[in-house]
Amino acid sequence: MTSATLAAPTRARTAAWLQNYGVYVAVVALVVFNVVFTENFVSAANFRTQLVQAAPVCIVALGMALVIGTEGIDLSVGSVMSIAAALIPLYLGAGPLVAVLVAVVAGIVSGLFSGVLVAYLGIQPIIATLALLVGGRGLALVVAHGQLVQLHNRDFLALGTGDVLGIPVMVLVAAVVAVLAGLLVQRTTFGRQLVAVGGNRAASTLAGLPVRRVLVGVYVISGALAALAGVLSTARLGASDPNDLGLLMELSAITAVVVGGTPLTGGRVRVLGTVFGALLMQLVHATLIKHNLPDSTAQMVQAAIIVVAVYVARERSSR
Amino acid sequence: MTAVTDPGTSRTTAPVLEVTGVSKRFPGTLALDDVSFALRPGEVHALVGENGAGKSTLIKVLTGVYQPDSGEVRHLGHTVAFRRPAEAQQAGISTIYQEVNLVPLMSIAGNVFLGREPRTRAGLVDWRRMNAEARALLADYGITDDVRRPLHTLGVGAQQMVALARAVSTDAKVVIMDEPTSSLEPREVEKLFEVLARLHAQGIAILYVSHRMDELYRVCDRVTVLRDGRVVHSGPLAELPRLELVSLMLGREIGKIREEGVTAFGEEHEVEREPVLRAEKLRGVRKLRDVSLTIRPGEVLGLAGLLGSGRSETARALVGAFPLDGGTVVVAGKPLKRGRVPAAMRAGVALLAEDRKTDGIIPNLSVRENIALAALPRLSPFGLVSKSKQDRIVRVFMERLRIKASSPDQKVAELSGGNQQKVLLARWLATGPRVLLLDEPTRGIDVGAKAEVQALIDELAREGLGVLLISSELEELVDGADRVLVLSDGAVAEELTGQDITEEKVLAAIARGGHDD
Amino acid sequence: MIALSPRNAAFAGVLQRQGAAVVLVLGVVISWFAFPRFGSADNLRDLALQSSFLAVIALGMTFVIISGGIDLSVGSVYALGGVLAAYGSRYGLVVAILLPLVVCSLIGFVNGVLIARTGMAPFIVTLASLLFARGLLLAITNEGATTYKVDAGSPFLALGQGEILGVGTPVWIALVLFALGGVLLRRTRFGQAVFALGGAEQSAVLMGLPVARTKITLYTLSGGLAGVAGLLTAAYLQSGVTVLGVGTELDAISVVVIGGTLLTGGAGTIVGTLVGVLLRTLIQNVINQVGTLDSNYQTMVSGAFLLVVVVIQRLLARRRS
Amino acid sequence: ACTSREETAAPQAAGSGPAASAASAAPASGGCTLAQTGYPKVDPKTAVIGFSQSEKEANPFRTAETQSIRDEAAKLGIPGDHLLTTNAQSDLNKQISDIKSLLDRGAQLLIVAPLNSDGLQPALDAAKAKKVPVVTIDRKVTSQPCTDYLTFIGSDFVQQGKRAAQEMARVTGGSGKVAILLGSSGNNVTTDRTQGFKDELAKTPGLSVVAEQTGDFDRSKGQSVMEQLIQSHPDLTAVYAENDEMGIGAVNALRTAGKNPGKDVKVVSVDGTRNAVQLIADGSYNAVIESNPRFGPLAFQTLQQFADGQPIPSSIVISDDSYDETNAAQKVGNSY
Ligand SMILES: Nc1ncnc2c1ncn2[C@@H]1O[C@H](COP(=O)(O)OP(=O)(O)OP(=O)(O)O)[C@@H](O)[C@H]1O
Ligand SMILES: Nc1ncnc2c1ncn2[C@@H]1O[C@H](COP(=O)(O)OP(=O)(O)OP(=O)(O)O)[C@@H](O)[C@H]1O
Ligand SMILES: [Mg+2]
Ligand SMILES: [Mg+2]
Repeated sequence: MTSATLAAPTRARTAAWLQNYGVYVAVVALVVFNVVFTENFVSAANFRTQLVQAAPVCIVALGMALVIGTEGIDLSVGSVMSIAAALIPLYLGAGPLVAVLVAVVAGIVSGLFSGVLVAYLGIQPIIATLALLVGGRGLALVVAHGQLVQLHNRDFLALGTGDVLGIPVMVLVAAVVAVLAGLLVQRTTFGRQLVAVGGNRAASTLAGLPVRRVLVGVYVISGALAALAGVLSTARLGASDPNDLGLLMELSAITAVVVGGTPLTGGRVRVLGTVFGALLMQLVHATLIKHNLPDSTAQMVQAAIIVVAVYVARERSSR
Repeated sequence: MTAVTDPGTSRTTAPVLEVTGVSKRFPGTLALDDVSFALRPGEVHALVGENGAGKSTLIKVLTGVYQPDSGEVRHLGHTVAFRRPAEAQQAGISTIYQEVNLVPLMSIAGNVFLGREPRTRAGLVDWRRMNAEARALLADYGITDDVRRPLHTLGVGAQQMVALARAVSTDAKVVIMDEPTSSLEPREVEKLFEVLARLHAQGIAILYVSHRMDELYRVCDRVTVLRDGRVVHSGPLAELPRLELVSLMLGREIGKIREEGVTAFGEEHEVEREPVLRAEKLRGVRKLRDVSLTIRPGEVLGLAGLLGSGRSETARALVGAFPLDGGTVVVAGKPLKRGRVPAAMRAGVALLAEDRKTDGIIPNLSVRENIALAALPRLSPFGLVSKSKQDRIVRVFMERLRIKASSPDQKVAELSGGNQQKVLLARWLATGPRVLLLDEPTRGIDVGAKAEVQALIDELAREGLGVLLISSELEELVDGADRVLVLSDGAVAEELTGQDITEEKVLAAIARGGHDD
Repeated sequence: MIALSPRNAAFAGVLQRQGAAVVLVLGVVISWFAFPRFGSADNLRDLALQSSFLAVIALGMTFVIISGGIDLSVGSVYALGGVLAAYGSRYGLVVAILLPLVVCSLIGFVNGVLIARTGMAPFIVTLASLLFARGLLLAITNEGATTYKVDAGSPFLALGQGEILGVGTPVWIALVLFALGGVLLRRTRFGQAVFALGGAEQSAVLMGLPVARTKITLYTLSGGLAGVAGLLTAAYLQSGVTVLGVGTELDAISVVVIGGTLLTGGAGTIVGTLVGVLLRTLIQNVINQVGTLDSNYQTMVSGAFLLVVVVIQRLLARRRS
Repeated sequence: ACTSREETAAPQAAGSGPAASAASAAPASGGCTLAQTGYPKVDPKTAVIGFSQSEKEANPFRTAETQSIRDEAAKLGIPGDHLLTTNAQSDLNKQISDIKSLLDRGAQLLIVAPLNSDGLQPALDAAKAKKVPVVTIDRKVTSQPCTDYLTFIGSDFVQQGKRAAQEMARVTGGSGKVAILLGSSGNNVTTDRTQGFKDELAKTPGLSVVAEQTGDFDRSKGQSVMEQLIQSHPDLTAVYAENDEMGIGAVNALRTAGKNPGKDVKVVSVDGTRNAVQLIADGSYNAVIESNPRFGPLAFQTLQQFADGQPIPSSIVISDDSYDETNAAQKVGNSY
């Protein structure tokens, strides 16, 4: 065999390795960079802050990853968060549990709505959820009379600020969601069917998979997780702020998913990659703030990082 | 057609297209291993080999779809490195790739002329001329549909003819055809051969891939045999006995290959009286007109007809994958809910679809997952996937069907066409069906695998499965089926049984159906 | 299901293909009678003018979406184009036009190269350039603190504020661009390649189409048109406003889709997009004419409207097939 | 319906505080008069009046602003169908068409809350062509007063920044490290409040700005940014937030980090919303510079004066109050 044929596989292997592990490498690299160049980076409190801030994006992104796995997209997540936020104060009087349940149910209903539009009416995911993105926030504001409401229920606020065994509740919730998502994708028929539907919908239909049910299920999960993220963010904020909560969340979540190596073309879901994608974007954000870069530079740097990360993680055609 | 190449002249004429020492590696496979091969002007050169031997890969290397890892490609004596198919086409190499590669939503005429649309003096696309030219061109290939209709409204076979028309209508010096007849039916195959003869007369070099032996001997001058990515033979075809060619392809001794006839089907089956599936007056939105049929356990029911006669539509309707205006399907006494594939599947009806690329494989899933897909709920207690149960079944079927993959974890997209087909067959067998609807099951499968699949169909019927076999290869129907329904224009035109099932009678029935109305 | 008579089927076909147009005509007729001021020449002229900027952006988006792609960067690029035009206007008309055109096309070009040559998803590439263009805009405006004004006497203003036959120049420019766009899409090989790309990219490659070149051209076109919209806006507003264009990409996408272009690519029309833009403007105008709607309800109504149009279109399409 | 709110969180009614009033007596001469403009005399009490709001009424400032216009119209006995309102939903192009459509629908007087200082020229031109006087409120436009628009009524944002810096110097005792939570990038309010603050702060050498990051006028973004800053600048002693929402976000962040807002780290912001003023009263916040949204009375009064032929100054800067530990408790009712 010639040296060319030997060299090619090595390069291919490096590329394939990067494609699989690039996002972890990037997170580690960024941590190392910060440890060296950022003052006061190495502290428990700081890591805690980063994890807490990444948690809502991470939760939403996990739902988004499932949707993207079916070759869909869910633009409505930010608005669902805002609907959840709007509902919380209305039901907090009946106790935090009721309020949280109501919010999550609202998320499920939103997901059901998008899911039915996509699965049964055959409307493009991007446009079905775009309608909810536009209308959903309006709905939330109508429900809340456009008002920000300060919350005082301690038990509820503890969701945002409390700890369990020294781990912030928000981080714990995100971790549980991640583990469940991982199991769902790898170990359940639903998960495998989801990936198959994303890989080839026509073939999945002919293979007798419950394609519509899978699609609706995926949007319901995404809606529920978005609502959950909305609840947690509201608790952390100490106020229900339907006007601003979750703005542009869809883009952050999609970025986390794609940077984490899940292709937008569906047929594949990388759960751990998504978690690290969210962490990576959080760290980038933190680094830019800590180095006090102006908004202009910050946005351009983020753009560059997204491009590089996705470039490395992209699916290569075998040429 | 006879071999016209004179050995004396062919030595002096430089090859139009030539590769030397080409290797191409994919993750897990060495698809081409030091391949050297030459295509001379004016010859029809057969490229044969088992599924996965590397034929399509070689074609893709020749035409710039893939870059070889080593070795070189020469065109008219000059070393070339086509970086994309466009460059090969500019150099006068026109290719019909294995899977139909056209644009479904675009008009038929648009597809024929895509990239080289006739233009007005102002440089704008001249639609009127384009449609007129396309109409004239396609009429030669027996396609008389409105050329302004989107391509996807044609059946697969007709699409293949469009692709052929497109490839041939460029003034190419070399035409490469990767299994052009696999979705054609006898009449269309004859059309194709007429075209081939014309090209041959014009001195155009043709590289021809097919798994159908008779075709090769009819049209080809020379043959190159690939096995496991290596060239094992290259030479004039007429001198090579058929048996020896097969043995070269399969890499087995001639003695071990029993020549049993063209197909591997056995004797008649023992058929039960009570049908397992009974369809009454199926009426489709598009085509079907009151199709009724029954399938009995242990029986192979053949379905014959012209392109677009409604065979595929019938099969899809039976599994509920096709909207129906009326009709009922009863399986084992229970009527199926219309339009629900899962219900049909639960009742034990499975369809191996015609187009494996769009309706069959899930490309980015592994061989294992593709096989287990339909049986997944059964293999997964409480909706939790059990890998061991999966593996057991996957192993059984990979062995039984001799699926060639580097491992069950290989992506199914990386398999050769024939092996993909076997994976799909395995998918259905894994569900343990009562009725198997096979729409062109041996399309694009090599001789070895084809015999295996045919023997398998036989065996399945013997085990008591009801089988519906759709095939455009008459001998397959004649040898394999216990009963043949001839469809014409969406309706059952004739039913042939027992001794009546001969090629002549089936052809005659098809012809009658086609001309009656 | 009721079988459609051929005549009904043909009608449903028209509805499906021209669903948005039918809604538009109905909307206009109803508004004409319901709101006395709606049909005034001033109002109509203003509707046209107001539609023209988004129309130009949506034109580029139509090409991109037909090719099976998407361009999220247009909103930021639009704003950037406006700022660059206003900045350039102090160096004369030529600079005012060329500067935004070149820079915005360049951003589109880079999008195209990244998409065509690396196989990255258009969604994510253009999402990155959405951020990039906004960042660049902030960088050249001193974090948004500086707003470049166009001098009152500048000939550049005529592009935005001038009128020809009583109709604003931007409207004419948009119409001309749409006409050119229609020819480009329907009557050139490039246009055919765009359709082919959206319908079946792999086939397009194997059929020997210049796929990469087509994609690069597409995104360059989209960026350039967003730049044109930006410069027209700058001429109209007399300044390079920094707060423009947030969410404009979503507006553009929705009008293209309302206009009947398939988001999966491979099918679509330029006229449909024009109808989509007009429909959007009409809805805004109607909401204003009603006048009593709480602003939060307005958002809800826009979302619901988008949904209704898309669902109707989809149902009609299904009936037809 | 069947909801159950938290008892403590009763939504407050907006618009209970004092209306904006002009800071300085209008100069008698040099103002803009009806005669000068050649506009027809239109009595606001009987005219059709158009109001163009810039953003959704989903934050206290906008809610109070719109409410104040409506209340004043009602008070003057203007019939409901004579007050036309539109909302630009933060889209500048939409605001222009909104204003034009108001004119089309017969508005004879216009009150505009501009989305941006620049870019409304076409709308103003349309009003000028129809001889309709325009009063801009809360944000000044960079066009010609008296010719392009009648006058501007509102706060001086630069001044607000300066006053915030003065408060900052006072509450910190003149030394410390300050972080700035900026408003949205590209917004004139952000620019002005930053410039005023920094210019004034430079006069206190003991105070230095260690970080300035955008919080987009949004509470949760303010909170996240502040959380980051607390980690990277543990020695931070003060925060200037360019609106109350971000200030409250900062307070949240400080609390979760175990710090004592208002004491360990001083917090100063601009706006005067109920929540922020209440925090001052509770001792967790240090000062708020008011930005009064209640323009209704002053706007109508100005239009009346113009109709009466009185000269109108080119800009009417209102007097903004300020809240600090000494007055927050009494004045909390004035906040919005
Ligand atoms: N894109 C790819 N990635 C990885 N492996 C591939 C790819 N394409 C082909 N292969 C592998 O290369 C080998 C040769 O495949 P090829 O498609 O050339 O076979 P073929 O001779 O055309 O077979 P068939 O008769 O079934 O069409 C096979 O083992 C196949 O699995
Ligand atoms: N007029 C049409 N419009 C859209 N799709 C069509 C039309 N006619 C046929 N098809 C599709 O083409 C495929 C093949 O059609 P059909 O079942 O009629 O052919 P067939 O007899 O199986 O012939 P073959 O499969 O050999 O082409 C089917 O999937 C059918 O849905
Ligand atoms: Mg092949
Ligand atoms: Mg068929």
